[in-house]
Amino acid sequence: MYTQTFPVDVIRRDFPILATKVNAHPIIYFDNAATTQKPLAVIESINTYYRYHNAPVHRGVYKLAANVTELYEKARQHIAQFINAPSADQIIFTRGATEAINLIANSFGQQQIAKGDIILVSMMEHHSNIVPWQQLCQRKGAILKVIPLTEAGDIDLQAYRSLLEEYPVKIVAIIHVSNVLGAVNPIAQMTQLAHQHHASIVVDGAQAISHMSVDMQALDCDFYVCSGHKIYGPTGIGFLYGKAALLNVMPPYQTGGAMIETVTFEQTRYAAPPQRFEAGTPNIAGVLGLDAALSYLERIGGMPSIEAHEKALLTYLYQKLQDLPSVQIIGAPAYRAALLSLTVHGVHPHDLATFLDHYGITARAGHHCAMPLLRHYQQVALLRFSLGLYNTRQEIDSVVKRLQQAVEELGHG
Amino acid sequence: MYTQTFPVDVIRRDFPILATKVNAHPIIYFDNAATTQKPLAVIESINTYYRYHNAPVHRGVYKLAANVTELYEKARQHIAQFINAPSADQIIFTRGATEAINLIANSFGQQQIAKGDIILVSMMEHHSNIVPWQQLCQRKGAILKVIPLTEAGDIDLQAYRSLLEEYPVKIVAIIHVSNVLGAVNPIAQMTQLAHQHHASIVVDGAQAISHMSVDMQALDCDFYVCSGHKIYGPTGIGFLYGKAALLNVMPPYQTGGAMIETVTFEQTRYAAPPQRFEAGTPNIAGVLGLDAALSYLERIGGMPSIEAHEKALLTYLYQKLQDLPSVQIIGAPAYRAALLSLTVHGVHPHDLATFLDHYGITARAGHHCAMPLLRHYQQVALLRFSLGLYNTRQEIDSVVKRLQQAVEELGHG
Amino acid sequence: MDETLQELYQDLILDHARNPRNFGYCQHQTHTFEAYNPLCGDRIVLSLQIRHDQIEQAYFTGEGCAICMASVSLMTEKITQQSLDEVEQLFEDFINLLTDASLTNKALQDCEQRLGKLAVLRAVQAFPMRVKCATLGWHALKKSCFEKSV
Amino acid sequence: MDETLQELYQDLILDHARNPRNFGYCQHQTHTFEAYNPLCGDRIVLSLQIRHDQIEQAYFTGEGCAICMASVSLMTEKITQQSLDEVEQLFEDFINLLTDASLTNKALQDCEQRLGKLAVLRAVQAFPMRVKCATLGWHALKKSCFEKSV
Ligand SMILES: Cc1ncc(COP(=O)(O)O)c(C=O)c1O
Ligand SMILES: Cc1ncc(COP(=O)(O)O)c(C=O)c1O
Repeated sequence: MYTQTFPVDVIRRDFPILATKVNAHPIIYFDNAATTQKPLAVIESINTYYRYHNAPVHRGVYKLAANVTELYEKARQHIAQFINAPSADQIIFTRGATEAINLIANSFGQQQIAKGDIILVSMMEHHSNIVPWQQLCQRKGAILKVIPLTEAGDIDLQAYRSLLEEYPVKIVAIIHVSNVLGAVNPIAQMTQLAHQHHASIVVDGAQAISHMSVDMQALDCDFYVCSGHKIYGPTGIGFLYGKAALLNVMPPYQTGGAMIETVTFEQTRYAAPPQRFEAGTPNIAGVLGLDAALSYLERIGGMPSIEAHEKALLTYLYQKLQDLPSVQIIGAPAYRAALLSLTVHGVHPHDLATFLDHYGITARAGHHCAMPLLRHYQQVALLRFSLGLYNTRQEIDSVVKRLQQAVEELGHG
Repeated sequence: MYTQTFPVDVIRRDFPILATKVNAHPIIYFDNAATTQKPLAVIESINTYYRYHNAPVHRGVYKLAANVTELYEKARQHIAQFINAPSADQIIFTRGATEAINLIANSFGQQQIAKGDIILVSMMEHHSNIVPWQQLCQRKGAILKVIPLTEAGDIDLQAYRSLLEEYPVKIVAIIHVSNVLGAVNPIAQMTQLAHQHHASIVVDGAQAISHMSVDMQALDCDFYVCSGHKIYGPTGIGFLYGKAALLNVMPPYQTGGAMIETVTFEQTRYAAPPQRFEAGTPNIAGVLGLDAALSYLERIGGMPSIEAHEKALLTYLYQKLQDLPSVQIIGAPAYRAALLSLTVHGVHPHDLATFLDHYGITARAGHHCAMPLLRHYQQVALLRFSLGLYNTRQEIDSVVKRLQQAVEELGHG
Repeated sequence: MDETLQELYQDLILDHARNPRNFGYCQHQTHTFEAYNPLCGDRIVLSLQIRHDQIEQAYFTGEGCAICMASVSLMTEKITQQSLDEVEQLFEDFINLLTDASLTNKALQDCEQRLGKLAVLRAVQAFPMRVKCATLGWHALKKSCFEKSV
Repeated sequence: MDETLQELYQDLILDHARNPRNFGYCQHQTHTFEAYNPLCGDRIVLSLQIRHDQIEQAYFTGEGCAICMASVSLMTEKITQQSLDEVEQLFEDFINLLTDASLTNKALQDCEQRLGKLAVLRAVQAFPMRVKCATLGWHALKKSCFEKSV
């Protein structure tokens, strides 16, 4: 029983929002892929920062500033260690995954891509891993090509291999875990193939890092991006990991204070990474809160035990949903992280979401910022259940029961 | 007496950090230009958001998401009203002033500037209002020219006029209040001149908005940028104001989710402003905290009374410093917001800062991200005192006393 | 289903959502507009035949949630054979009914009377995230009648 | 001045800061390096004459705070007439003294003994934001002796 190894009932007490109600029903939060809830440890770390430590980082010789700078750089080290990056200097703070991809596309991409080059994205990308590359292609006269999916909803590795062989691919931009299908992509293998063909690989880890251990040295990818708010941390903070050899020669993205060696009106000399890529005052409270989130995850047992707990939940949810004949789960990937999307015959996902919400169940309906993928499945909207570490079997029971009720009361007679 | 109209002793209790000590000395926070301290109202608003309201904005039909979206958009309206912008759609959230300027330079600037065009910046700009324009010039083959200062440290309006007349100036990028000199620049007048010569004007208001009322319709500038953490709000949030006619036709800056109408692999259609410029999940807690900060400022009497209080403090500080023969205050601008920088004969600013810090006084020493200005004054580092709404005459007394002690104990004999 | 939800998903609405009326295109279409809600993917194409400032026929196609489909289905029934002036009044009434919480009782009654069956959609007011669904077809109507022609 | 501060700003340090020794350039300079701390603007140009793996002369110019100036002034005195091996040992000792809080008493004593007068800068350990000031000249030394030549 998962409850023995993972004390979810105790853990739930760390999340104040889980004790609130919606329409007099206890909240059941199943939109963790959009954003996760925050443990008290995170909320308190922000509170403490503003109450006792607030000061600018990397400037100011006074103690308050020195203390904050130390906390800030320790957070960077913590993140590096959490994802097994070789060095903290390879972690760059951004607002989130979206900004991180934009940074890579506009610095590394701008530097590397020339007319006629090929950039590969997959059919299951989130808009944030499509549009920046599309724009780069437009600027450079490069070409965006799409890695197709198999029938089951996995990356078609055969097709991927062919694309790499056939075309001058320079960059592969790939989602680690699909925010719609839940599919876990074989990043290590895809990286190896990309590197064999002298392509770089940028991995969107926004949905992966909260569900499993990710290891930069094992994956060997060139870039990896994450959002803090999707891993139980604050909003407005995220980071990217990059290979040192690439970061060292990349031009800055945003420019301004803190990323500079010298400025004259004629010329500016930039600092080394990571500072080069962190112009202006950063989201300090966000960085410290993210640090606290990672500490919290470690304290409750670390990613392997969270993954085991969520895997058991997902299996349970999957089985219960399969008993509902009008429910169709989208895709059947080989490995799935704890989220899935579905349609219900005869009831629109938005009506389902409103119905469920009425009973305290927060689930997302829509295109999930993955319009091309939805078009591929000939859908305009899906209902998504995405689980987090604090979800329980009882919650799944309630959700499935309400879903069934919705089918009966809103569906075709 | 300012204490009668502005109850600073009561107000100080709203700032928990002001009750802390450094080396057993009560903290005297004189680095408000770097970042301001946060009132409880701001800290609590963040706390409340994460405890009870945390959800994604602009997506999700469920109630939690709807509530947050409403709070988020109300904050935008509040900001618009605070700076008298015609419409909330003209407020775009960014990480801070630095990102806001980068956005303008990379979207508007990229669109408007052609080879041979001139961009004007002043001699007193912060790096964040130099380097993005420098980069734009490099990309476009445009030319950066510098508006010089008068002897007193004001913008040389005569020279500004000549530059506008002589050159094809397309953009003027100007600081509203200098973060080194404290000089308040005549933005309305400079805007009028720029517009007469068909140039657009971008105003860096990072140091202005916490010290005085700013009114977009009175200033009539094309863009205005601010950082939340410098106006008693959270880190990681700021905003830009832009004229609607310009924003409406500007291309996006960062791309990804939330700023999109439709995405196919061939083409993307972008949403209208402000969404077009807010890709990805925003710093929601930051936005709500900034909203709370503005409410707080209004509650304690609004900007005019804060300005009056600070003006009285500045005058007092200025007079006391003038009694110290080895202190040289940099610049003597016509109007000065509540900050100034100085040198002390025979003692390096860093040693002064360490000395003062030892007695609980946090003041900044360095180049203040304004190397060109420091070079102009033939300095490599200055000591800066920047005041906030919670500072007092007694604090000034202590600071001046300690500064005098530093001169005696560290100075030449 | 509990009460508030029941009010939203009344039989009339579910019926129109399942069996939309006037689904298709006017044979002699004079005005059309496609309205799209990027947030949820609802998409409505309105097809009108307008003659002498009167809507002779009103059809629509598209896909969307029950609220969206029922609203536009009921709308097409209502506006057929109405003058553009009447249509403009209906548009205002409908928007007010869904978004203006400060309507006087009198104004509300007038609204509801003019809107007839459409008044059932008043329940959407309690679901602010769904107002856009209910008004999507109406915005298409406004655009096609008053801002744009084929 | 209270005690911790007094330790940092000892007379020896203030004296060297006010009257830096070996200020200028070697007449027969063989190695040089300019070190710069962008945070505070401190800038040190080290000028060395090295012969047969021995530092014959050490001069410097530049500007910086008292800690920076005193450290490099004392350093130039110390390294003159030292072999490069000895200089490398001094570099390590100095860095350890300022940054390694876990040194054993014995190691500390050895460090301090080798460093002589320079050991006064140990007080900088209590001021982490000033460590860079104290070590700026030393990094220039390392660069000029071991990584770069004129
Ligand atoms: C005048 C001025 N402009 C811009 C900035 C940059 O603000 P931020 O670091 O919050 O982006 C600052 C603050 O350092 C400033 O003083
Ligand atoms: C797979 C994936 N990538 C990227 C993002 C963008 O993350 P953010 O909005 O935090 O920048 C998301 C979240 O919406 C996502 O699910």
